[in-house]
Amino acid sequence: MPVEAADTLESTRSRPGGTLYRGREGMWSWVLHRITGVAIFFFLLVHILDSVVLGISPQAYNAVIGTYKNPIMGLGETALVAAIAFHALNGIRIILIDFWSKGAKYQRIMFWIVIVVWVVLMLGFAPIHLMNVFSEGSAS
Amino acid sequence: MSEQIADGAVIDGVHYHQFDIVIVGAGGGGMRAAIEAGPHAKTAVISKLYPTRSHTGAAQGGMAAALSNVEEDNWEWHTYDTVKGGDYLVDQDAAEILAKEAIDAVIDLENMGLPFNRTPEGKIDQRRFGGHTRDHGKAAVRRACYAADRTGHMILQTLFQNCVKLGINFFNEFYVLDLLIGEVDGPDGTTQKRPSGVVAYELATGELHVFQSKAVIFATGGFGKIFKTTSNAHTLTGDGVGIIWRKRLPLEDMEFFQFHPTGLYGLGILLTEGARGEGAILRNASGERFMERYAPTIKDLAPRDIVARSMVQEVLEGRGAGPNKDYVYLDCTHLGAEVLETKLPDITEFARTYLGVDPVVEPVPVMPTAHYAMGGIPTTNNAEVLSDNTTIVPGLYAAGECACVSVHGSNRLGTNSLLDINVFGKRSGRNAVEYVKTAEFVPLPDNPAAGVRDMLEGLRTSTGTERIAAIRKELQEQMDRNAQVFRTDDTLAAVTETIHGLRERYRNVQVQDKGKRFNTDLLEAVELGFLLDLAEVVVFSARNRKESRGGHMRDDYPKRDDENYMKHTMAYLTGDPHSSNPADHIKLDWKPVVITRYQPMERKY
Amino acid sequence: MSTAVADAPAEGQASDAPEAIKSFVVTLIIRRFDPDVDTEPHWQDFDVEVYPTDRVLDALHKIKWDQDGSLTFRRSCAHGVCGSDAMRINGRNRLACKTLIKDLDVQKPIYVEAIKGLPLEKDLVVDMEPFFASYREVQPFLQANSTPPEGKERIQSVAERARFDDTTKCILCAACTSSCPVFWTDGQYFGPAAIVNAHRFIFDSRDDASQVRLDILNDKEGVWRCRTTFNCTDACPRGIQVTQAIAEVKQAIMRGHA
Amino acid sequence: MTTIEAPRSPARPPRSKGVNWEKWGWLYMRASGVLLVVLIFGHLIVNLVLGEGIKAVDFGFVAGKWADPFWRVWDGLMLWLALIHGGNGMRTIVNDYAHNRTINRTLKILILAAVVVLILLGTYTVTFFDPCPSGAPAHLLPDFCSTISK
Ligand SMILES: Cc1cc2nc3c(=O)[nH]c(=O)nc-3n(C[C@H](O)[C@H](O)[C@H](O)COP(=O)(O)OP(=O)(O)OC[C@H]3O[C@@H](n4cnc5c(N)ncnc54)[C@H](O)[C@@H]3O)c2cc1C
Ligand code: HEM
Ligand code: SF4
Ligand code: F3S
Ligand code: FES
Repeated sequence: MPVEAADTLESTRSRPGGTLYRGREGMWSWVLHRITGVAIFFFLLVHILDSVVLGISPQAYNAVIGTYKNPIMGLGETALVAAIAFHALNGIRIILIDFWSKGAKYQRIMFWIVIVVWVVLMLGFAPIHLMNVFSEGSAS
Repeated sequence: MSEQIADGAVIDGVHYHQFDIVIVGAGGGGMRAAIEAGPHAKTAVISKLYPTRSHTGAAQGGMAAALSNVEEDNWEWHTYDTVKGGDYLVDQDAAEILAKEAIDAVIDLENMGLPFNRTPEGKIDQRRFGGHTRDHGKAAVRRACYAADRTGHMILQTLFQNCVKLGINFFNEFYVLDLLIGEVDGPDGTTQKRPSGVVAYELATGELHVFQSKAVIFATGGFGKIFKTTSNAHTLTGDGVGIIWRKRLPLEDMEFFQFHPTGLYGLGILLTEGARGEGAILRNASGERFMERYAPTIKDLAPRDIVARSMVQEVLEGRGAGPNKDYVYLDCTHLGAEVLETKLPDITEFARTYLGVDPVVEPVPVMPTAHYAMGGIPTTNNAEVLSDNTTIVPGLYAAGECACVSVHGSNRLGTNSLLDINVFGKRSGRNAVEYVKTAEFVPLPDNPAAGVRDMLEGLRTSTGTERIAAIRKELQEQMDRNAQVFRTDDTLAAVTETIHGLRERYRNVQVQDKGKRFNTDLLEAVELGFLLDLAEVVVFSARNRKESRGGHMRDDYPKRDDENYMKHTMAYLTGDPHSSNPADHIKLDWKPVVITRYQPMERKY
Repeated sequence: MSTAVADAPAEGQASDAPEAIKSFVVTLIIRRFDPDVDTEPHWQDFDVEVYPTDRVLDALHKIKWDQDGSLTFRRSCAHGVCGSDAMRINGRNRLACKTLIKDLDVQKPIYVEAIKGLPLEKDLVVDMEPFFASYREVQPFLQANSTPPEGKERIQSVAERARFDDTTKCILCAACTSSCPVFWTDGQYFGPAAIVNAHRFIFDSRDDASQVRLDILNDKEGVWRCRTTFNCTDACPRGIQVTQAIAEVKQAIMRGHA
Repeated sequence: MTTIEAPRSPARPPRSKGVNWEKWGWLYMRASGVLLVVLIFGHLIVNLVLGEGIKAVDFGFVAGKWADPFWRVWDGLMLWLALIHGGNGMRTIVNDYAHNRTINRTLKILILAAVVVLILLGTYTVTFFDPCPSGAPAHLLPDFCSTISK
């Protein structure tokens, strides 16, 4: 082929060291699983600590749990439930991959099922929860 | 003369190693030898590729052995087919060994773990292949043992696995560039040539290594890259054969190169003959099964030279398919998806990937592709390298495609090469072990790596302007045009001129990469040197053989001429290798063919 | 029929191809590294004229042969059977010789870089030794206690042979192992390729050392590190169901036998 | 990541004998995962979805629940399973990314400490929880306290 058709561009633009690996469903589900797992873990630490306050006194506990009722925390809680829901559903997917002989074959479909079920769950949960949080407080 | 240099020493930047046996090449031939040699002698395998990258892994169809697992067969029929397939230029004693030891060779591989396809009874399954017949040509026979269409892959993997098991010493991505030969006192006061080792270039570091050894086995594979359209890997540049040539040892039957009928059109990627073994059919543009006209009895399963020639004939006579009428079809559609997916999965995928053609529903465009070098380093039946028609070089062995035993004569039968590398690979290893039991190290010459260093430094620091790729491309295109399936004195003369010109240009070749580490540019320059040398020998030998036989088809001499040419060509490098006229530095001689049982007859299929 | 595709030229045919076939220019952006001069890899652009049916390997060859001879990569067979040229093309591990230009988005530049997780040696070449070291550790060779009848094969039924067929296809290209996020983290994980090659023998009815291999893989760096991310399966040029094979090995370890 | 990946350490450290934590850990993650799905979703539904959701949660609510040993066992199980599951998960992640030996060790000790402390505290709370602590304002307590205290 004609050599002149292809001359080298010497420009060395600044680019990241390496490209991001473009994995597919399997990889991204794992990334999400990991992130949600860590998030839940840290939340759990806090959550157990606040339950421990139950043993101290009702007033103290109510003060702590009261913060959960503030709208910002409400949003945070929605996110947390979203994380738990994804982690749980994808956890089931992982378990099926591990123990069901056809699991690996259907892992991609299962990922999308996880997403769909997750969306449905969240559509069911989020409005109820947010309504509760944002409605003018009846309880306490 | 330097005395023994300790193993592991580094002198002037050159690393020294000492082994009883050094095997050059880690394809099927080299590793089969290593398995024999490793447990009994201190052995090193030096390979320019990681062993599993060797081109044995590309072999598809099968490995012949008269196991009689599915129908009656015996090794004598196999011998006959091999002799007849090779157009009677086969050394029949060697063919007999090949066919007899085939059975053990296959069983050895199975015992080593090779996952052959199985019959319903659990035995090794066998399939039909071109030129393999029952009872001296009566009908096609199922003789090829196979593992889907990845037989070579399985052989290469199995051999490598067993080398791992045995803890063989591999020197991977070490490029052997020189064979060291010393003179020692022979038995009756004569002096004798014997190998003292090899010099290798380590690709990763750019450093040189001298391997001193008592025995050297060459198993460096073929040199299909002298052609453009080829089933061979980019790395099959004939370095081993080239080294032997430059050492002024002879090469045998270099004019015989096999063109495999079914290469993917335009690409040369192989579609195994096993496809036709399973029932696929060649058709021309009008859909005619043209092989019926050329080989009425076994049709599409005629030997490769005949099929390839018939295909080119069809195209030349205007019956080719496609816009340029320059290919024919391999029709597998009637085999059904099941057979294609289970028995021929890889080639089905090749057609889909590279041509976008699905063999399940449409025929695949194919044309002959340069495939296999029948010629090479002449050896005895014990794989010992010959320095003339009868004298061996003690301690020097060759096996596999680089060698010429000659079991393939002027045309190799399909499945006989995987067999060849196993049978003669094993023999080379065995014999080398026997040899080193009593042999002494031959002293290394002074400064053993100097020659290689000069060559490499010359190339690396050259201020030349000629592109490696341009020279190589020109060579390959002209070889395809003038020295392929059909040859005449005119075309051969033309390509002789071309090669001469290219050799001149090569002296002025440019290496752009000046670095030391992983300098593949330098490597390609060296490889090109070997390609040019070998192409010259091929063409020179071809011009000299004024007859048509097997893979060598002379349009100007279309008949086989047993009277004058029933003999092997032996080519010697003499005088100044750089002289312009090949006749000034190549001397041709003849070597008789060993005929035991089968007198030459006309070949009909 | 097939002609539309078949008449597109292949490697090297460009010069004498009829005008009808359209070539076009693509930009390859290659991550380069020369150990003799560079301390860090950097990206370099090359414009190459290609045909849609060209492979990425052809494009790399055109660069090496016509533009910059120092571009370094491994290749041999050029049709996906030798395993030399695994590299990261547009962010995914593939064989350069099995990736056709037309299957990539040619409107955008094509990013090519070395596989990840193995020590970079030069341009697209990595040190394969750690990869083969893991391979060797799983004892990838037949260990049979029984001796077959002299001069005969071992009997194996068609079904037994089929049991491990998938994993016999491995060409040790390392596309899988170097796409595995767990392997990237510290390179200590055995990696999918080693497990695939263990699987090949664990489920071979002729082999008697399955237990040994299961023990080896029942290790801190063994199968349990696999997080089923499926990058390996997606990357394997031989279409091996790698994650499935790993799952089968895990099951075998739990069961206590193959 | 611009640096060149470091070579793999040449020799694998000898395999430790004894209990295979990786295998049992792996199995535990799955077994606990299945149970946690039930426990956590049950927990979430009761606490956040039914009735007035989070707004209803207060001392009285929890105390009311824990009056029934069923919910004590439920929450106790959840506590153990989730903490060990999460702790083991975190350990895996630390092993993946913390290559420095001391950092790796430290982080794992921190995780272990957190898990152990919380399990102890949490277990103590569910087990010895007194729904009707004396001296607390009655309106904060569940209704049944009034019946008991009389
Ligand atoms: C596509 C294809 C399909 C085939 N199908 C069949 C078939 O179905 N049946 C059959 O019987 N035959 C078949 N053949 C032929 C057969 O596969 C080969 O002839 C045979 O495998 C050659 O083996 P080898 O060991 O001689 O060489 P190779 O496998 O080519 O190995 C050569 C070795 O030498 C090394 N080497 C070369 N030069 C040097 C050097 N200078 N320094 C160090 N190392 C070096 C290389 O690294 C390599 O390891 C096929 C061939 C091709 C190309
Ligand atoms: C709701 C039910 C849950 C299910 C079904 C579930 C399932 C799983 C599974 C199967 C794994 C193993 C993943 C793997 O080996 O690749 C896992 C990992 C993990 N889980 Fe859960 N889990 C659940 C709840 C939780 C909770 C409550 C926490 C927090 C405390 C948590 C934190 C983690 C963490 C940190 C990991 C490690 C992630 C990784 O290694 O990538 N999980 N989970
Ligand atoms: S399993 Fe597939 S990707 Fe991995 S090394 Fe083998 S062939 Fe390559
Ligand atoms: S990419 Fe790695 S995590 Fe498992 S599924 Fe493959 S080995
Ligand atoms: S060059 Fe052989 S696999 Fe790509």
